[in-house]
Order: sequence, then structure tokens, then C-alpha cells
Amino acid sequence: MNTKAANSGSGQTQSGRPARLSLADWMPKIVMAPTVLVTLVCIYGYMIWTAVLSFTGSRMLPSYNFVGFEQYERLFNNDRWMVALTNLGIFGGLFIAICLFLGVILAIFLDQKIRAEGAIRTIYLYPMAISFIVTGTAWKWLLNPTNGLEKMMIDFGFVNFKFDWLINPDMVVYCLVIAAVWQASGFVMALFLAGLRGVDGDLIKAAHLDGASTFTTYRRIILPSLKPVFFSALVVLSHIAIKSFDLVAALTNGGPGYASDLPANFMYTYTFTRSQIGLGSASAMVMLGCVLAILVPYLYSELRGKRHE
Amino acid sequence: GEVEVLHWWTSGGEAAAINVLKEQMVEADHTWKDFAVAGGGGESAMTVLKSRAISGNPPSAAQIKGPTIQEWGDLGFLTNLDDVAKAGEWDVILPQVISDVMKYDGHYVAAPVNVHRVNWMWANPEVFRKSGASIPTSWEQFIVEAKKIKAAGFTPLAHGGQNWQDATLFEAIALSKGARFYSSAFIGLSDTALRSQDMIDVFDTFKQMREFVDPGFSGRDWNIATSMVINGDAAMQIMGDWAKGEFTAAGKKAGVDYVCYPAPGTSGAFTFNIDSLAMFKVEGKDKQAAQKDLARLILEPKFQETFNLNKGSIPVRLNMPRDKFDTCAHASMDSFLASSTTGDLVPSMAHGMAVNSMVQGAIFDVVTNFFNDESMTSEEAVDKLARAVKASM
Amino acid sequence: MNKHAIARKTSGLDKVLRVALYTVLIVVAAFYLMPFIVMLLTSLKDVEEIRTGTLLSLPGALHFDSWAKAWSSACTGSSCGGISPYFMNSFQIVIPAVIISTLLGAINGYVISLWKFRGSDLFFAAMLVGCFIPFQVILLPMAQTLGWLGIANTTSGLVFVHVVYGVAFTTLFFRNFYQSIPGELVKAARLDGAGFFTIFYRIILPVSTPIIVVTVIWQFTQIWNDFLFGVAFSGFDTQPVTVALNNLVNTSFGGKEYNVDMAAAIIAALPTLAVYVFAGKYFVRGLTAGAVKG
Amino acid sequence: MANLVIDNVKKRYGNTEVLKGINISIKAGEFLILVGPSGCGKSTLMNSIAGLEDVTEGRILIADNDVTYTSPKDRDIAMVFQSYALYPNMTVGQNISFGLEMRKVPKTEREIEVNRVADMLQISHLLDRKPAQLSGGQRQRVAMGRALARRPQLYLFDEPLSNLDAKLRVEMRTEIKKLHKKLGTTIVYVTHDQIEAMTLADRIAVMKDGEVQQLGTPQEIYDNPANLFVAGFMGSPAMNFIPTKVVEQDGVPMLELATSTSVALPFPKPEALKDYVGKTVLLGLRPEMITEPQPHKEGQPFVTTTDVEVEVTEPMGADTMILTRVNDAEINCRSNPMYPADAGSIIKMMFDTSKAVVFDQESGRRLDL
Amino acid sequence: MANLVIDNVKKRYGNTEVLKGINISIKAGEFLILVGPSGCGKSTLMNSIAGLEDVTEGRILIADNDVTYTSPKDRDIAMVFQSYALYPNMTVGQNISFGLEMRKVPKTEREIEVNRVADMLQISHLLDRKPAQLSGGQRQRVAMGRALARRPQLYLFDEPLSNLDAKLRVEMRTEIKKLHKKLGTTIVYVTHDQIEAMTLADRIAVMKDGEVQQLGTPQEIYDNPANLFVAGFMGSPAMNFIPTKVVEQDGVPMLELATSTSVALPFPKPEALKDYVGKTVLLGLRPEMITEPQPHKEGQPFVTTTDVEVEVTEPMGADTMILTRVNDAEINCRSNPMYPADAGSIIKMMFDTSKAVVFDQESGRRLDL
Ligand SMILES: Nc1ncnc2c1ncn2[C@@H]1O[C@H](COP(=O)(O)OP(=O)(O)OP(=O)(O)O)[C@@H](O)[C@H]1O
Ligand SMILES: Nc1ncnc2c1ncn2[C@@H]1O[C@H](COP(=O)(O)OP(=O)(O)OP(=O)(O)O)[C@@H](O)[C@H]1O
Ligand SMILES: [Mg+2]
Ligand SMILES: [Mg+2]
Repeated sequence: MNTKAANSGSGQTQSGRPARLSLADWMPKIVMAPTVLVTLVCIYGYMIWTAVLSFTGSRMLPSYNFVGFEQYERLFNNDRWMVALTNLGIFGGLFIAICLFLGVILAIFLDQKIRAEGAIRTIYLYPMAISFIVTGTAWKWLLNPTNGLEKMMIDFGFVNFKFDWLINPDMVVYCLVIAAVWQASGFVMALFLAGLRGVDGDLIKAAHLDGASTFTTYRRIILPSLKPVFFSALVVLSHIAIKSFDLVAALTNGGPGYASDLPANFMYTYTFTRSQIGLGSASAMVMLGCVLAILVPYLYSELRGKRHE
Repeated sequence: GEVEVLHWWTSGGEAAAINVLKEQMVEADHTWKDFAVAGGGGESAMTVLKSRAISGNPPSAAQIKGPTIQEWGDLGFLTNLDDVAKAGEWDVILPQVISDVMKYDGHYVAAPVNVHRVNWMWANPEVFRKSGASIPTSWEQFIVEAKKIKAAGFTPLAHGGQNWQDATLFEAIALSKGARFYSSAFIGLSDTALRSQDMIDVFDTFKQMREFVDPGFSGRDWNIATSMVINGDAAMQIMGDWAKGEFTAAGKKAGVDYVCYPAPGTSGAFTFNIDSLAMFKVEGKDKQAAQKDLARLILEPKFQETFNLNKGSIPVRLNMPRDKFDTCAHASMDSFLASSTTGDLVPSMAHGMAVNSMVQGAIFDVVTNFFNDESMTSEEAVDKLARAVKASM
Repeated sequence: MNKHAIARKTSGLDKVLRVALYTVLIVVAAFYLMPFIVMLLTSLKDVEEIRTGTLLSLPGALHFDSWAKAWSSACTGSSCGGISPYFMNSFQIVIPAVIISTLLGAINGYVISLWKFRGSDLFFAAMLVGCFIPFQVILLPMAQTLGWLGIANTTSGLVFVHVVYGVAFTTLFFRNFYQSIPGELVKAARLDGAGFFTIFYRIILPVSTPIIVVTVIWQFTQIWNDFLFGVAFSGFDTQPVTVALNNLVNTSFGGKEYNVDMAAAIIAALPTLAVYVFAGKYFVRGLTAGAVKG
Repeated sequence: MANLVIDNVKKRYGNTEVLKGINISIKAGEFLILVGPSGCGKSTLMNSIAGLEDVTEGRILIADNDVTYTSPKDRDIAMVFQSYALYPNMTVGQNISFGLEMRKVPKTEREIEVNRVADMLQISHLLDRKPAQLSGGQRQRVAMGRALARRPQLYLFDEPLSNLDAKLRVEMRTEIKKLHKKLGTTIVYVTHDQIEAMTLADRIAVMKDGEVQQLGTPQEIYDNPANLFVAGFMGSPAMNFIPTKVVEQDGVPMLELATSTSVALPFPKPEALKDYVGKTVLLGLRPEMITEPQPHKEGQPFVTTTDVEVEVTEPMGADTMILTRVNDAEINCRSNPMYPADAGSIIKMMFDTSKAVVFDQESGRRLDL
Repeated sequence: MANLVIDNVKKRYGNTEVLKGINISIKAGEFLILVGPSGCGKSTLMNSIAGLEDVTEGRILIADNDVTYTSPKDRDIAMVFQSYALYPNMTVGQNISFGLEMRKVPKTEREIEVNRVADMLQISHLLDRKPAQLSGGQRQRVAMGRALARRPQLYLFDEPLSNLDAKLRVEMRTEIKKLHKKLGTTIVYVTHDQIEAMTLADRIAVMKDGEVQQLGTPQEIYDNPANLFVAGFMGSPAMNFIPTKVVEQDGVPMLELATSTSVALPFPKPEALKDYVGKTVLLGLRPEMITEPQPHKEGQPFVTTTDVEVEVTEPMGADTMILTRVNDAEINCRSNPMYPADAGSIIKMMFDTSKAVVFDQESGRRLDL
């Protein structure tokens, strides 16, 4: 007897079984097939292709003159790249943390039988609706020290109010955080709200009887059962974080100097504007590598833990 | 046949100008497919172009300029326009600096649309009057006058903190060291020029400009900066002649409400920026015919006039009637002719006419970072510049 | 059905908390609204007011002409039809792409959480990793692929691209939602003689409303607002509205008409907003509550 | 330990009135068992006591405090839910200790307590599992453990043993009884198991359609059902109801029984039948009161032996049920498995009416109270 | 109607072996009841039969076809889940008719069927409700209805009546029995209710820790338990186990009982005790075999009357349990409620050893088989 199959847990199909499988048994695999195919080609295929390019001297269009690790060397000798990587760390960390926090809090607040829930929910969510191509302009105005918030507050009489992050190379990355949080936290809220709406009411009753306050009930009972939602939110947020291209382009265009550059912008600029596809590919690979280094362990633990539940 | 034209002339005036071309094409029984992609000085359009080219479906014509034309030529995507050029006597009507850029391997592959002068300074005389300053003609004087203006409560220099604007300012300062220096540094990319004392001086002056811009300059679009001059908030702006469109749109009159001067210390020189449409190899006789017609029409005086009137630039053709153009344009035309003989006609580094995009990007990075980093010294900057340029060659 | 601790006769403390809660919600709402208000105010001013006024100053008179212009007469390139013609393009891309990717995601999620087969979890992980590939790097190979498939620069091509790069997310959402559905439900249905699709359609989909809402919101927004793919893979006559909007906003010269820009932005966002408002209603409470022991 | 007063509690879901004015009051330390047919409102009442459902009308007092609008967590109640409601993300151990943690019991004490409870419920080996990895009965025991780990004022148990095997159930029952003896906590307990009800309860409340039919000690309920419903509901197999004509013999009303022969049964409270002479009443007689002739009972006052025809026999282990027909009603009799009773044969059975009850045929009203 | 063969079925979850080689074969139309302590693997076995869990090893045959790898829906089985597994989004009516719909039964027929089942289960008034709006017992009946609406080859019922009140349970039991008689469908049924087991089953399989301990008719299991576990498991209250020394009287091995006096009990199969003379064995005696002295039994061969001291009495309605102590073991006796037995008093009790069984004290092996 096949002991592997024996240990494979509570799978409900008879994978790896002797014949006599009907079409129905193949159904799950059949319906997954298109996704598998495009994933293999359009994600992994291209990823490999990019990896290959990162070892070439490709400039404007892909070419296959291999140059070894030269592009990587250039990359790590590039000040701008290091700035971009550091920014990604700061920006990504803050952005994800704040969005998760705000998203959870707002979802919980909205779950308290709020009057006008629909209206408030829409207000929190709408930033997702508007493309950053334009809201970037609005934010640029708002954060601009000469005619934005700072001016408004000064007009209101707070003469010493100072808010010049947008032009301060050390602080500009936080402007990105503000705008990105503004845009994405509503969606996180929606994710959590959907999760909250699926929790079994009896559980909450049980927790109340156990003496848990509403706060504790959320913290210990409801939110832990929303672990998969956290997971979704995290993936979505990291995705947004490492791809915050529009945001940077619209809000700071990398400036002042290149103080607010992020790897996505770096990559785009080098690949397309500066015709250095080789270097751009190398930066993409490094970006991917960083993300995977953080993500894969988490993914692993997350997906493993689910086995027998 | 049909022509598909990829370009980033999307604003009202440009669109009107492009429409002229479109109408002429339609009259010649062609179909005009307008593929406009604005943004980032054509960055997006370049991306699109690459994607189209790689998918085997390039447009008939695309707005490409300067050395990039050569790169596309290298890749073998461009078509030969020699017959059109011959018929239209392009070699005759075009100054050689321009026709050189339009050729790949000795053959015409692109049609030029206009010539911009980049080293302009736009000033609001009202502000100068109020602050008791006079228009500077050298950077030393600029600093003196700017201090007066600042003391009077105005912003001396309207500027937008985007890398190409920084570079525009920077190249104007560099040009004041002479066209030769400029050429060896930004065209020849000579290490000695890049590391020279002159370059250090240029950086010094450049850094001083930081004092004369207002705190909100970061990331500002150039036309907002222009409107600061228009509104009388700021005294001057160093910007190409496209800025004129802003003044015109605001109903201001050249010589009255605003004045145009060459950037300090560069009066004899001319940094040019030429827009052009490169023609791609396409399948089908019809399409090819239409493409040729398009090339021909671009050089026709009618289009040249309309387009350049709208854009603030000057026609690429020599000997065009100039009566419809304003004083600044006249000055530009004169300077263009004069400088082309003295060797003071140089391509703009900031606008991608001098070097390929890799080197340009490397220079941008150093320049813009220097301008925004208070702690970096000019010596460091020069060193960085030289190294960055070398690394990207 | 009420799930939470019951509307009690409010005590003093409860009232205070309630007031605090609403205060927080409203303050936060204000933060979210601010950029929009700026945009809205700007869109209603005329160019002169924008030049001279401050951000939050009210327009002297309401100018709706910028809206009209943005909609039907603003020029992008040589066509001066505003952004309205591009709306159709966007819809033609978004609707099929959202439907297909949501459906695929739902089915994939269903398989991965309720019909596990060997390797399905691994594949899911692989797919997630795929989410993190920067989209910029796939532009060129994808362009080539689309060329081969013969759908370069067509609406179908764009739909294809959006589905390919959206399905990882939709799968993620559904899979994680379905994790909490008791396996017994599927077992019961299988015994009842329902097949793979019937179970999906009759048992699973009806309880998926909240996650469908979330997924549709996500996909609709992502695709509607997408610029990169839209610009890179569209033809001149299939450009989505974001490209038009971008063209409108990023004028390289000539007076910037912020009022028109802002109006156009708001108009371009209207379909997405409509989806939010409409779909939001379906965040229903506790659908699975009480059905299963344990 | 606290008393509990349920004062005219009503509960409506939309248009359905699920509780129609419940009045029950329990002394501190009392063990009340709720019984009643499925859907009669037992769980709803439990939920209302716990504060998990709003009551539509009425008041609930615990330890003399009106808690009608108090939040559940301030009522100091522990409950076992019929649907278990285990926290799916926590292990068994965490599920059990959660309530203690909420009451700020220190960790070491919690652990001791969890182990104690787990031992008692025989789930010690499962402490690290998640609920999804348990069998039905194991889940139910965890649910039980969650309540038992705490020392509340009031325990609410909603069918806490229904998924356990008989043996375990007896053990658990004993544990609960011990616990109750030891702690004296007031308990409200829903069960369908009659033995549970009879052995555990201080008092039993029989509910039907959202109303309390009778509230009394187990023996009262069993021997003295207030009405036909209670009589029929309690006891398994159920009480036999035999329509009998009241006949007068020597001036004493008797109950006429027609099997193969006709016989008149005496009744302990003949005066209750006075008004019914000549009419038909329902005679209620529990199966154990109709047995094979038992020599030691012979000659006792209310014992009558007569012939019946066996329709079916059902061996049940300790006893055999004999189905027969009397006055055209099917009745169950309980006999020794050894007593020969083949289907179709005519056998002698002994009717003991000393504990018989009679009801009005129409209203179901008990006549002999 | 189909036979069912379970051939050496094993099931592991990770490292825990939940089924350790189950062998059961059932004839077509047979009614098998599975009993066993909580967590012994009953539900897992049911799931395996239905094909809802992969078996790790072994084969399952339905109607002589190997279905081990057949998909559940092709096995033609209807099942009631212990956890109900109602479709939350469907009304009760839709829940019941879903299976029929899947089998392409036309709408009108479905409706008739749903109504029939609902009537039988007394849930007709609930047909339009969603599961969340039902009481526990109502949900269970819907789960039942879902299975009963179909006419499969094989029914699997996992504790289908556990949440119903005694009265309803009796009714449902009868319905199931009728159904079984009428349709003759093979049924596998899990229950903890001994009466259910005894009255419904053709055969009973007693499981423990993933193994079948005994498979036999109810009477066999009750009277002739294969080992100590089965003996102790079946019957409520459980069989009494009394450690007794085997003594020889007149060459016949007898069992020595020490209460207030000492007495030797005769044993029907004395030869089984031969090897144990002088040693101690476990005597198994069901409570109903230890009763108040019953005159009609007096003098029968294996009846012995002796004095015992009453420790506790437990009235249970029809009978009273008397707790006493014999050979230092606590034992339950079943007596007539009328028999005077006050705690602490010494009373006479009659021990009937005609059905007694004996076990090896260590191994639990039955000695007299
Ligand atoms: N997913 C799982 N992982 C590990 N162990 C499991 C899992 N599911 C069930 N078990 C264990 O398998 C054993 C058998 O479970 P099963 O549900 O078959 O018991 P059961 O006989 O039906 O008990 P009950 O009468 O309590 O319902 C139990 O001890 C249980 O803890
Ligand atoms: N949300 C609801 N909406 C409408 N009716 C409901 C709702 N919840 C319960 N009911 C009804 O209220 C009645 C009482 O339900 P309850 O759960 O109290 O019954 P119960 O006595 O506990 O029954 P069981 O013994 O079956 O658990 C039932 O008839 C049920 O159908
Ligand atoms: Mg209930
Ligand atoms: Mg079970």
C-alpha cells in the first residue's frame, strides 16, 4: 500500500489511486488546468525569461549577449537602487502595518450596527476607485507646503504649523505612506468586513458567556478565525507595496532627487526609459528575491498548518 | 492606406496642430489612426512602442527623437525615407544639424517636426521693477539680482523639482561655460571635461540656485512654475520655449507682460530640442504609401507653421515666412541660424538630444540628487557624475 | 438575524462609547474624503479661481462646464471627444475580465479548499508567489505572446492579460473564504448526488456573496484603473479610459486645466464608485451561522 | 450560587411567539431540568437566561438582581450550547481555559483546572487537538469542559450529553451530580433523556409550545402529571392511554376494560369519576403497571388480572415490551423476558391501577387531582 | 437494497490509526447498528462507507461491487450526518428535495415526497425556514428528512435521533422500522441509545478504539457478550462486575459472594470455572438479575437470596436502582419502587445467576464461551 497517499491527509478525492476514476473525479483538475497553464507560462515562464535577461547586456530590446553577474554588480553599485530598496523597506513595512491596523479597526467599528453603514463604508472604500493618476495631483496639492495643508492650518491661525514632508528627502517616503494608506486601507477594511460577516454567531455568544468583552471577543475569537483573511490582506498589501508605481509617479516622481524612489519605479525607469533592460531585469529579480525571502516562510507555515483542519 | 501615429502631443494646442496633419492625410485619402499616449515626457509612449514593436505590430510612425532614432535604427525597425526626402529636397531645406539626427546610416528614417530652444529665461518685468532688480545676463549677476528679488519678498527663480527641470537649469549653467565645454562634457562625455574645475563651478552655481527657489518646488510641474512667473509670484524661469504657450494661454503679451532672454551667459548659444516622427517598417503597399505621404506632409510649410505657432517652437525648414511668429520666436530663429555657423548650436542634454537615454538618466540622477541633498559638495558631485557617466556608457 | 451582543437599553457608558465610535468614524471619513473634496471643488471652479484661490476655498459660482468638457470635448491627441468614447472600451475590457477572473478564482478557490488533490496546495503557493512578479517585467514577453496568439492590441488581448494576472488574487480571496466552510456541506451534497459543478453552484456560491463582493470590487478597480497594461497592450481604438485620462492630465504643454482634469478623474471613477455603492449592499451578516455543529 | 427568577418572559421571532410568558423561579442551588418536545423553546429560554437573546417581554432575575438588560458576560453564567460553539481556532485546551483566562485566573491555576476537567471528561489526550479533529462526542465533551472549568453563579446545560454513549453518559451524569452536590451551583439543564431528568433534577419543568405545563419534582411529574400532555410526554415507553367507560359497581365508579373478557378496574379516587359515570374517560396507566402476573402482588387492592392477546413483543434487554390491544387502544406492557408471550397467543396480564390517573377525553384535563 | 462488505478497512489521520482493520459484512436488507464509545471511529467508518473519506487500506463492497474508489455520488447512499450538515442557504424544503433534484426527479414528485417526509418527521410547518431558524431537534429532523426523501441502496444514519425528545424518538424509531420493513433497504445506524439499538437492529457491531469487538444479534450481544468490554458497554445501567473467588462445593465450582453473610452462587457452566478454582474471576451480573425477592422465581435452579446493605437508592420511574456493595464492589440492583429499601438498611435481594457470565480478571476474556 502506498504510504504516501496514506499520509496525505484528509483530501477528499482519490488522487494517485488505481484507475476507474470517472470524469467527475478529474473535474477539479480539469477546471484548474487553464489557471495552471497560464500561471506556468505567463508567470513562471516570464520570470525565467527575466532571470535570463538579467544575465545579458540587453539594452533597448532583449538581446542574448551574456555578461554574467555584471548587471547585478552594477545594480548594487547604484546609489539610486540602494535608496529604492531602503525606501521599499520603510514604505512597505509602514504601509502594510498601518493598513492592516486601520482595516481591522474600521471593519470592527463598522460591524457595530452603525447607522449609515453603507455610506461610511463607501467613503472608506472610494479611494480605491479613483486612479492615482489624478488623486496623485490632489495629494500633491494637499501635501505641498506652500498651498496645501500647511497653508490651510496657517490660515486657520496655527502659525507655527509645519508640514513639509513632501520636499524633505528624509520624510518624503512617509508622504507615500500616507497616500498609499489612504488608498488601500478601505479595501482591507472591506476584506475584513466580509470575513466578520461570515463568523458563526454562536461563537460570539459563547465568548460573551465566557466573560470576554467585546474587545477580547474580537481579539481572541473572531480575528483568529479570520486568519485566512489576514493572509489575503497581507498578500494584497505586499503586492500593492512592491508595485506602488503609479503612486510614486504621480505624487513625487521619485523626488526630491530620487529620495522617494521605489524599486518598481527604478525598474521601470531603467527598463523602459533608460533602455537598460538587463539592469532592469536584474533589479526585478532582486525585488522578487527580497519578497520571496520574506513571504515564502510565511506562505509555507500558513499553507502547511491547514492540513488536517 | 492608413497610418497609425504614436505620439504624446495630447494637450489642446498640440492636438489642434496634429489635426492639421490629420486633415491633410484624410484629404490625401488616408486613414489616420491616432495613438496618443501622454505622460512623463514620452516615457509611457516609449513603453508602448516597445511593446508594439515586440508583438510584431509597430505603428507607422512614432514620436522619437535624438539618439533614440539611432537605437531603433540599430534594431532594424525603421524604414527608408530617402525617396520622399529627395522629392522634398530635405537636404536643402533642413539645416544639417537637424538632418543628421533624422538619418540612420546615411538614410532618412524620420521626419522632423519642430525645433525648440531650451536655453531660455522667462521673466516678469513687473517683479523686477518692484524689487529694483535688473535682468541678469550672467550667472554671477543672476545671484546678485536674485538676492534683491528675494529680499523684496518674491521668489527669484520659478522652478519645478523634477529631474529634467533640474537638468534644464543645470545644462543652462553649463552652457554658460561655453559651447565647447558643453559639447565635450555632454556630447563627448570626456572624463576630463566632466571632472574639470569648470564643472565644479557649474555645480557650485547650480547649488546656489537652491536658495532662490521656493519651498514648494519639489515635484512641481514646469507649467505651474511658469504660472508663478505669470502671476508675479516669481521673477524668472529657465525653461524651453514651450513655456511661451503658458503665457499665451494666460493672455500675456511678449515684451509687455513677460520678456524672454537667453539664459544668463548663453546669449549666443542655442540648445536645441527637435521633435520628430520616425517611420517604422510596415506591411502593405497602402500603408507604406500613406507613411510616405505623412513624411512629406510633415515638412510642408503649412503644417510646420501651424504646429510651431501652437507649440512655441520654430519650424525646422529654413526660409519660412516668419510674420505670424512673435518676437521670442524671431529671436529664436535668428539665434538658430547664427549659432549654427559658430558652433554654438548644441543639442540639449536634458531633452535627450545629446546622449542616449542611459547616459542621460545617469546624469539626471547625479544632478537632481545634488540639488536636493544639502550635504553633497560639488567635488563629490563631479566625481559621481564622471563615474556614473562612465558606468552607463 | 442578530449576531452580536444584542441591542441593550443603553447605559450611560454605552452612550459615551457610541458617541466616541461615531466620532472616530466621522473623523476618519473626513480624512478619506479630503482629497475627493479638493478634487470636487477644483472641478467646479474655473481656471482663474484655481490659479488664485486656495485648495478648499469654495468656488464663487459652480462651473459645470469643466465636467461637460471632460466628458465630451476635451482633446487628447487629435480626437476631441473628451473621455466618453473611451468609456465603452473600458467596459468592454472590464466586464468580461472581471467576470472571467472572478469565476475562475471562485472555482479555483473551491477546488483548493474543498477538493484538495495532491499538489493543489503547492500550486496555490506557486500562484501566490506569482502575484509578486513586478508587472513591468512581463510587458515585453506578454507583448510577444499576445502577438503570437494574434490578439495583440485588441480588447480580447487586454481581457486575457487582466484575467491572467488577476486570477491569483481572486483565487486567494475565494480560497481563504472557503476555508471556513465546513467540509461536511460538500460531503452531504456529494451523497445527495450533486456533482462538482452542482455543489459549487447550488451550495457554495450562494454563501459566497460577501467574498464575491470583495473580489468584484478588487478586480473591477484593478482593471478599470489599470494604466500599464491598458497603455501597453491596447490599440489606438481600444484604449481604456485611464489612458485617455492620463493623456488629459499629462499635457506636456499649454495651460493646465485642473478643473477639467479633476472632473475627468471623477467621471472616470464613477463606474467604480457605482460598483462599490451597489455591491456594498450585499455584505450580508452571518450567512453560515448556526448550520453546523462544532 | 444564586436563585433565578424568570418572570413572564416572552420571546418573538418576527410573528412566531416562541416563548409565551414563562414563569419559573428556582431557589439558589437548585437543579432544574427543562424538558419538552423538540422546538418548544428550551434553547431559546436558555439563551434568554444567558442574555444571548433579547427577551421581548418580561424580566429575568439572578440572585435577586434584575439582569434583563445586563450584558451576558456580567451575568456570571456558564453554558453548554446545543450546537457546541467551540472556538475553531483554539485547541481543546485553549477552548477550556479561555473562560478562566477571561476571569483573570493565573496561568498555573488554569492549567490545573483544565487538566482536572479534561480528566473528568476523559479528553486529556485530546487537549492539543483542534475541534475539527474531534468526533461528535468528543466535541460535546469539550463544550461541557468549557463550562465546567468555571465556577459561575449559574450553569446552563443544553443537552450536554446527547452525543455520548450510555456508559459515558452515566459517568458524566454522576460527575455532574457530584459537582452539583459539591458546589451547590444553581443549574438549568435541558435533556431528552428521561433517566437523566429523573435522576438529576430537583425539579423538572415540562414545556410545550413555549409554555410551562408543569413544574415539580421528578416523582410528582411522573406520578402526578398535571395533564394529558405531561403524562404522555414523561416516561418511556410512554404511559398507556385507554379510553374506558366509567361504570358503577356497588355505587363505586369503576373503569371498564374489554379485552377478551370484560372486567372492571377499581380506581383509587373513585369520587373523581362520579360525574363521569356512563361516559368515557382516558385511563392513564404506565407500562410497568401492566405486567405478567406477579405472585407477590396478588390480592393487593388495585390489582386486577385478565387475559389479553399479544400482538407484538419487543425484547429490550432487561424487560420485554408486550404490545396488546385493550378497549381498542394499543397498549404497551412490560414483562419479564422469561414470561412466555408469543405473538397471537392469549396470556394473562396483571393491571395495577394503584397509580392510575384519568383524564377528560376532550380537554386532556386531569380528573383526579 | 444491497449487501455491504467492509473488508479489513483501515484509516489513519497522520499518525493516529482511527480504524484498525474493520471487517463487517451485511446481507442485503439487513439493519446494522454500530455502537461504541465516543471517539471509537463510528463516524469515520460511516464516512468511509460513503466514500467521503479515503480509506488508508482495505476494500468496501456494495452490492458485490468494489466501490473503494468510486465517487460518493455513484455509490447511491443516503446519509444523516452527526453534525447535520444542512445547506445553510436553502430552506428546509429545498434541503430535503435537493437530493431528489440531483437524481432528476420531476418537480411534482419531489414536492409530494418532501411533503410526505416532512409529515412523517413533523416538520411540515418549517418547510420555508432556513436552518439557522430551527431548534436543534428540528435541524436533526431536517437532516433525517434529507436522507429519507431518497430511495438509495444503503442508508447511513449517524446518531440521527440524539437531539429528539423521548416521545418523538419513539415515534421516529417506529417510522424507521416501518420504513425498513417496507423498503427493505440496507441500513447502517449509529446510536448511543440502547433501546434503539436493541429494538431496531438485526445485528449490532460493538466497536472500541477502531476495532470491532463483537458482531451479533442484539440478544446475543446482550446475553452473550464476547468480552468484558462488550458486557460492560451494552446495557444501562451497566452490568455489575463482581470479583468473586471460585470455590469448590461438592466438586462443583461455585462463586463465593460476601455481603453481610457469605454465600456461594451456582453457575450454569461450572466446567468453565474448573481451572480457576481458588482464584478470583469477574462475575458479570446485570442489575435486573439482582432484584427484590420474587416469589415466582423462588426455588429456580440458579436463584440465590441473600442479605445486602443498601447504600443509595435511585428512583427511576418504573424501577428503583438500589446501590449496594458485594465483595467490595459497588453494584446496582433493580427493584420494584414499592420494595422498601432505605439507605443503610439491610434488605434481602435475589441473585439470579442463570444468565451470569464470567471473565478473566486480567485479560477481560470471557471464560464461559
Ligand atoms: N481530522 C482528524 N484528525 C485527527 N484525528 C481525528 C480527525 N477526525 C477524527 N479524529 C479522531 O478519530 C477518532 C474517531 O472519530 P469518529 O468521529 O469516527 O468517532 P465516533 O465513533 O463517531 O465518536 P462519537 O460517538 O463521539 O461521534 C476520534 O478519536 C477522533 O478524535
Ligand atoms: N431565528 C429564528 N427565527 C424564527 N424561528 C426561530 C428562530 N430560532 C428558533 N426558532 C423557532 O423557535 C422555536 C424554539 O426553538 P428552540 O431552539 O428554543 O427549541 P428547543 O426547545 O431548544 O428545541 P430542541 O429540543 O429541538 O433543541 C422552534 O420552533 C424554532 O423553529
Ligand atoms: Mg434546543
Ligand atoms: Mg461520531
